[in-house]
Amino acid sequence: MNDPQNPKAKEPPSTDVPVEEAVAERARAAGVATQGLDWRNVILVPTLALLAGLFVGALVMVFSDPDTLRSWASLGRNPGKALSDSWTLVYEAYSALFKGSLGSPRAISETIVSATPLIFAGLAVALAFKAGLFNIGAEGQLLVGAMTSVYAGFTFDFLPGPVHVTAALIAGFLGGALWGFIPGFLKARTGAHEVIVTIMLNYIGLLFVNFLLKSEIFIRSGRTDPITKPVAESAKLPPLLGAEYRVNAGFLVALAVAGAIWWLLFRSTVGFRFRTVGTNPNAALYAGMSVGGTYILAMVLSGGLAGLAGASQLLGVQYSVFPGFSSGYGFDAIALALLGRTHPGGVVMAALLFGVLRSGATGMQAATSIPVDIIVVIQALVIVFMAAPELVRQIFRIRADKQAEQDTLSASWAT
Amino acid sequence: MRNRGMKPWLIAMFLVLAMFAAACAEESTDGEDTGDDTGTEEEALPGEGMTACQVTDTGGIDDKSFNQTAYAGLEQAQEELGVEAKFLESSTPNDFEPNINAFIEQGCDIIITVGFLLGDATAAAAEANPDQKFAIVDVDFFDFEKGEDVVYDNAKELTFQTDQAAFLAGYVAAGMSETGKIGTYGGINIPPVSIFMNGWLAGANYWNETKGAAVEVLGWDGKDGLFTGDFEDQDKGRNTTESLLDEGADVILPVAGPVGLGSAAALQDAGEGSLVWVDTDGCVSVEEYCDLFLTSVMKNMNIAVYDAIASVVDGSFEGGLYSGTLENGGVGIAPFNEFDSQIDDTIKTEVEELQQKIISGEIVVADYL
Amino acid sequence: MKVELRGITKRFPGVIANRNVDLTLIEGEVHTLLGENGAGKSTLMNVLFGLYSATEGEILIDDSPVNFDGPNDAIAAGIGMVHQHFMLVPVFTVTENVMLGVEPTGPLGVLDRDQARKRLLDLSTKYGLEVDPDAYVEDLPVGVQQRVEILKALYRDADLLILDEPTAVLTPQETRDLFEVIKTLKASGRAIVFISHKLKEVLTISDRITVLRRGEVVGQTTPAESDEHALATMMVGREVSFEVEKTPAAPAKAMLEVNKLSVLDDRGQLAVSDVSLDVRAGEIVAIAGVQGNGQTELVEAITGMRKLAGGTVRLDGKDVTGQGPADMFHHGAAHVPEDRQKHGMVGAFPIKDNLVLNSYDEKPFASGIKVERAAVTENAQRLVKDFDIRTPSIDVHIGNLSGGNQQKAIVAREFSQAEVLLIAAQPTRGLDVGSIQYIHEQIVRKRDEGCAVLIVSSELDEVMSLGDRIAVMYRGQILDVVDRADATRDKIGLLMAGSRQKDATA
Amino acid sequence: MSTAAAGLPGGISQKRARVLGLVFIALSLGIFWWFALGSESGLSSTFKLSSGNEFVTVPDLSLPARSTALFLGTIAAFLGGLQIARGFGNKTYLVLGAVVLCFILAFLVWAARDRSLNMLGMLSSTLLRAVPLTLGALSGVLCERAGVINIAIEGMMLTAAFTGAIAASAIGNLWIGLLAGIASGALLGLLLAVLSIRYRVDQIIGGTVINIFALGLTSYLSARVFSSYQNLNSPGRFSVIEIPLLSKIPIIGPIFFSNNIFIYLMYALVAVIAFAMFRTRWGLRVRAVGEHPKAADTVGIKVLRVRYQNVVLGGMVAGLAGAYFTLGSVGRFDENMTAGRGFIALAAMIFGRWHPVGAFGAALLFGFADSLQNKLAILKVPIASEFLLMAPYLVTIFVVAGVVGRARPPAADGQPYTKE
Repeated sequence: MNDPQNPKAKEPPSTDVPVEEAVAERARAAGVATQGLDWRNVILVPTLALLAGLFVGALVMVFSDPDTLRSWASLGRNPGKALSDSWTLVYEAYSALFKGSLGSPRAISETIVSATPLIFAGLAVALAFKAGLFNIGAEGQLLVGAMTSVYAGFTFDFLPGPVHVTAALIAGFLGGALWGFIPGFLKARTGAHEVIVTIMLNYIGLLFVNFLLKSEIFIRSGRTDPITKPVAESAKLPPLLGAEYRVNAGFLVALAVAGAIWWLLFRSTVGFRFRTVGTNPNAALYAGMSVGGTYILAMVLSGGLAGLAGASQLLGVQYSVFPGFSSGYGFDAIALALLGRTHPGGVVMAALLFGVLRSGATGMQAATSIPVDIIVVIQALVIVFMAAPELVRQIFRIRADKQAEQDTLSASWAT
Repeated sequence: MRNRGMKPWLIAMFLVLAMFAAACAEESTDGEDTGDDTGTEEEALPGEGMTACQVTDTGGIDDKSFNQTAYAGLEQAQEELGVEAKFLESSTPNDFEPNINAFIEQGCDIIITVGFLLGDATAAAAEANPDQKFAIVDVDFFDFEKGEDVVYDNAKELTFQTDQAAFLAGYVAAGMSETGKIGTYGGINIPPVSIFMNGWLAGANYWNETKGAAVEVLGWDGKDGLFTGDFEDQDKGRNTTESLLDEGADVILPVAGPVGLGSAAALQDAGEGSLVWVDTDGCVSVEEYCDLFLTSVMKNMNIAVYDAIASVVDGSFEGGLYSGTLENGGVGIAPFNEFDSQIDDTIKTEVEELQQKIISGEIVVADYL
Repeated sequence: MKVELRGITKRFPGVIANRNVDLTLIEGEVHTLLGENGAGKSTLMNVLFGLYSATEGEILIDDSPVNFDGPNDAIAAGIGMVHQHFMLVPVFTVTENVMLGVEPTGPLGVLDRDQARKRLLDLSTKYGLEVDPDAYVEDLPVGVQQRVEILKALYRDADLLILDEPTAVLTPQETRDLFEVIKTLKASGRAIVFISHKLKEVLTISDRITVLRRGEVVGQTTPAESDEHALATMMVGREVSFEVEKTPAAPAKAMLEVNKLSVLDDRGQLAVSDVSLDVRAGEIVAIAGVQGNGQTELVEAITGMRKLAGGTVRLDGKDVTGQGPADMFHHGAAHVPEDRQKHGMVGAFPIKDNLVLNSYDEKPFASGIKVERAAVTENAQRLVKDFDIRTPSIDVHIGNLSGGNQQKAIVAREFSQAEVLLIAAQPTRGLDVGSIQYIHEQIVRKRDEGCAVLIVSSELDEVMSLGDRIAVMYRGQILDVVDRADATRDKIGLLMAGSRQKDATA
Repeated sequence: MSTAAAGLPGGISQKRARVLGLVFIALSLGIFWWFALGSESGLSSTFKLSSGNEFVTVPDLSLPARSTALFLGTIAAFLGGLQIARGFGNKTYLVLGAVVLCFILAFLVWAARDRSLNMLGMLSSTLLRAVPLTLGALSGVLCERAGVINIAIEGMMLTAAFTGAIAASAIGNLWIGLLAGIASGALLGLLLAVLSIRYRVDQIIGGTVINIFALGLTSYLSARVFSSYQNLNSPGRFSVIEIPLLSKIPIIGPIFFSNNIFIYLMYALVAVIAFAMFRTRWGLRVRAVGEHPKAADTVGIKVLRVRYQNVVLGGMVAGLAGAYFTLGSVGRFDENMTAGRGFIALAAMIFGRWHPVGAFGAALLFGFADSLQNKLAILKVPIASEFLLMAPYLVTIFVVAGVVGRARPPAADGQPYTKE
């Protein structure tokens, strides 16, 4: 990063003053712009991004449905039919989606169940983002966390209920934290880019867990396929609405953790340090903050949160680990962090939204036979629009907000 | 500037859409005559108004093998009994439970869960919903902690003694091998997979014992062996098969659903060796590779699934174990198809005899492991 | 060749960088653009070089209008530019850098390196610009890199050569060499544009001088018709006094004692070797020197931002060797960093947070790990008032302020915290005269309060007007420390070029 | 590092050289301990080196297991000793390669003791495994040399695999499928370029988005389309092309010259890209853009155009890599069939130091690890295959962490360029 030729290094540009004056001009125009929550930034753009995502998703549905395509093919003969067929298809799909996620108590319960691990995982990525780190490794951290958690879950069964659950959650946190520590440490000590390291650790974690699943310690007795022993009853997160519904105390833990992370980020000195390191590591160095230490701490916390995602899924829903335990939560988490604007409150909202999509998609497929994968498409589109707010502004023709701060994470791999 | 910037993106998007649209539209004309003929007969069928629903494991409904065979049972029921067939694909194990629940909400008359890995989820659902009928393929509920068998009144367990049929296939393969090595690999080391491999190994061993030969089985030793790790990565199946070929195996049994298609590709490129397909007759499900299939170890899930649905329709459904065997036709080996002429009549007769001996209990597969 | 700029206006969103500028450049003439930082010199030349397109106005070459769509067109028209920050690819060889963009090629676009190398060597001999064509640029000293830049322009047959602040990185000796080259080029019939704000150089080399202020031409003159004072007045727009009003220093005990300090730079080379220096309470020690002679590393080492390779640092009698910035801060040392945007502030944070950037975890701004927001706000309100930071609110992101106000904010934070030692590196770089004066006053005030003050500046004027003692750095060493009373511009200038005291007096 | 001497440039590399020497010694000890002592004496390992199709049939190579391992261990120990004593200067990496090779050979000898191993088959499978990795890595080289990080290789490959399959099936021509795959890769390349250049979306985020999008879209469409139209998923495969004469050369022939079109395209692309990148005007300009875009701009190179062009080209190469899966390997598309190989390709690119040939070498190494794990299961070697599969990922971490010497990416890699 100290390369003098590095164009990103913020040396005073050669055309110093025009730019500076332009900036000053903008500040004047902005008037009393505050650091507080600009509604346009926080609500409008994500909402529009979601709408745009749903719209393009609808296009994909229409153009991949054979029947609707046929009516489009005969557009000349019967133009109304093509449109009404398309509308019916999309309407049915989306209404099945929302009915499947919000239409009944069970549906709502399932939505919350889907959202719970997403909250943790989204917070994990968002927290790292704030410290200037792109944690693509939530997937691996989640798995390792689930492993340590399940171990605590079936081993410490002598503990009384509440203590056991807590211990298993903490074990999950520690497992994920360990997996997060590695990229943090390597970044701090050698400058290894965390994106590469976390991608690699995802695979290493997955393979390692696959290995452990077959080991004597973990494998369920009487089974030859890789599946762990189930956690003890005392380690299960208690259901919130009775045994009939899967929604469990994990959701409350997630909300509490989100609150704690918010406080940590915006009201504590630790958060101040994270944000300083995240936006300007050079200034952090100058101000006497330990940049490396902050990277390590941020990755440990981030990994821990991802580990909690695994633990909450394990202790609240699945009760044992098996291949495919984490089905892409780590990647969803990136989407969530972006959609939630790396703000814990935003992440919770985004996770609930994704929960709606995820749990509703099953109902949608059952009712309309539109494959569930459409929601992945929608999610990806939403992130595109979130990551390129300018695109959304162009489409919807809204003014840029004055004090947007763009996180830039891509630096060279090996710096 | 503002609008010009939009263009490449939009164009990209629409090109993608247009491409798929073109591909689909073109095919839809071909598909029209086959796809649209439901509801032409107005005669009321016994299952009219009922629904049969299948939850797949992670391999997908069109896997040419496992899920597809089971679904064939549903389609047969749709055609002959008039029930409505539905399916939900599970892309990850986390989908099992929501998928089952979605069908419960939909009011399916019977939910067929396909695959060993759905065992826990199905057991839980069957216990929680005593009025909902289930059929599960490949699982015999068993409580390992208490060491006792479990039976639910509302869940039919459809299991298959595929080792019996695989035994026959292994015997033929051993007889046909020129290199003295035959191979096998699986998707995941779970009982419904390893049972094939056991039968295969036992069949070869039986050949060695009766003929005084020394045919070696690569990839399975009765406990552990060669596994690709999932039922999806066909390229890995190809890789694995190439390794088996390299080490001299010339008849290979892939027990990994669609991953086996990678084996077919490998064999075709290598121009040597033959395959034994599983679950269904390969010459029917993957016609294009028919010249590679020595035979197939058939696991007639479609029949069992159809029977289960039929029993719901006629009200005779009851929970418990169904075990497909050579005797009841639940398992079997497929015709030798294109290899028919190459196989000695003696071997063919011996296979017939072996089949009878297994049915009669004279030969027990497990004895030859 | 004659190049005319007529009525050039360049607008950036919200700001006008050039307004209605006319300029005529003719062959065989060195035409200087003089102006303060931000007067619009570079912008104007970037317009001429095709990097920016003018909002209004036209460019004429030999009386016919031209339209430059990019540097390509400008290059084709015979215009070459040596940028202030060199535009060289560090991992390429000299030859590769010189031929980039106009590569001689064989069939299939295969590079003909030999041809390029030969032409380069020819040019290098012709104009006395000695370089090794196969050396990698990153291994070359700045002076040589500048030669490569000039060769790059000559390689493209530039008839008009724009040199943007070429002397900023050169020692007086290297500057003299450069001037020789400029004279050769002039003699070969080229037109030269020389951009600078250093009045003495301008008077030495120019044939004609155009002064820009706030984007507009405010006057044109020749060295014969003008002098330093007149140029300065024109440049700033009012009478300026470069003298800082201050009383003689009253130094007390040594607050900062640096002993035999050695420091490595980012590439692992020795940037500072065996430097010893002390700064006493109540005096200003100014470190002079051409930039890149180890001043940056020295300051970073003293303030704990950079590891030491050897030596000791004592602060107020305590050994603080190897301690980090936070420790130095606790011992009462404050530091205005050289690069304010890179180190001094977090642009995306509000002013109030920037004002506690290095004390955020101290009482009263924090208790435990909780940030005391009321205290942070109170501190900001006080400093904004005391240091006259012009901002609509303390919640505005500091990145949105003007450079002068950003620097004031940093000065406010540091000066309010300095108890024992104040280090300020290039404290007025890039600022307008008003801000410069204000900051100079504050520095002197701090000295008078009894703080030990260490200033680093590559502006000789600043060093001369602020320093009570002047230390000159050259190639990582302090050649001499001179009392202000004994210092003359010549003496310091010679030291900056590396001549030892005894040679200088001889 | 408190003294100036230890910090001098020579000092650092000397220290690293020592460490490396110790690593060599450790590897040689490993060879002695595991492979020499682990092989019961008197056993020999047989390596098959012929497919029977060559001019001359190479006889099987039979080696005494223990003494071969001892021999290899001694070489490694010797090299380690030399490394500590005097170092190898700029040949260090060759020596490192040699020691690793000794270790691998010793391992194979041990694994194949009292058995036979088809060396030829393993090498040719290594090459085949390396195809998508090499092509993916070349895609990365093209993008990153121009300063755009491409972590969307995975998504591009997956999409191309899908489009290749569907187009070849629908039209019934493999070449059309290949072109469609390349075109879809180019399209995603364009998308990445537009996002990262036009909209200045963080390149890693942009790439991640494309990966998610590609996975979602291909899964959705394959579920939607292939379940009802199975004939759209039977594109067929390119058949093996035996290069006349060359394919008959013992050992080399069957490995290198008896393969399908993708392998030959891979050779060609590695050579062409390596040549073009370092010997032509185009390459010089691309590298200038990736190292110092502003400098390139001031000499009249259209920085953004070069970036667009290269990212699209990179997309096309990734598209070729993707088409390999459906049209070269298995002849059928399945959800997520690239299974993370795009990320390994990325690792190969870094391991290969952003150089086409280096990337090819790295891909071969990774391909070797991949093909080895099957062999071990067949040979019943008691090592969990998971650990073998981990090897490429671990190696990559070591590389980015600078354990084996720091890789130096293009200086402007990942940074958006704006002209103000």
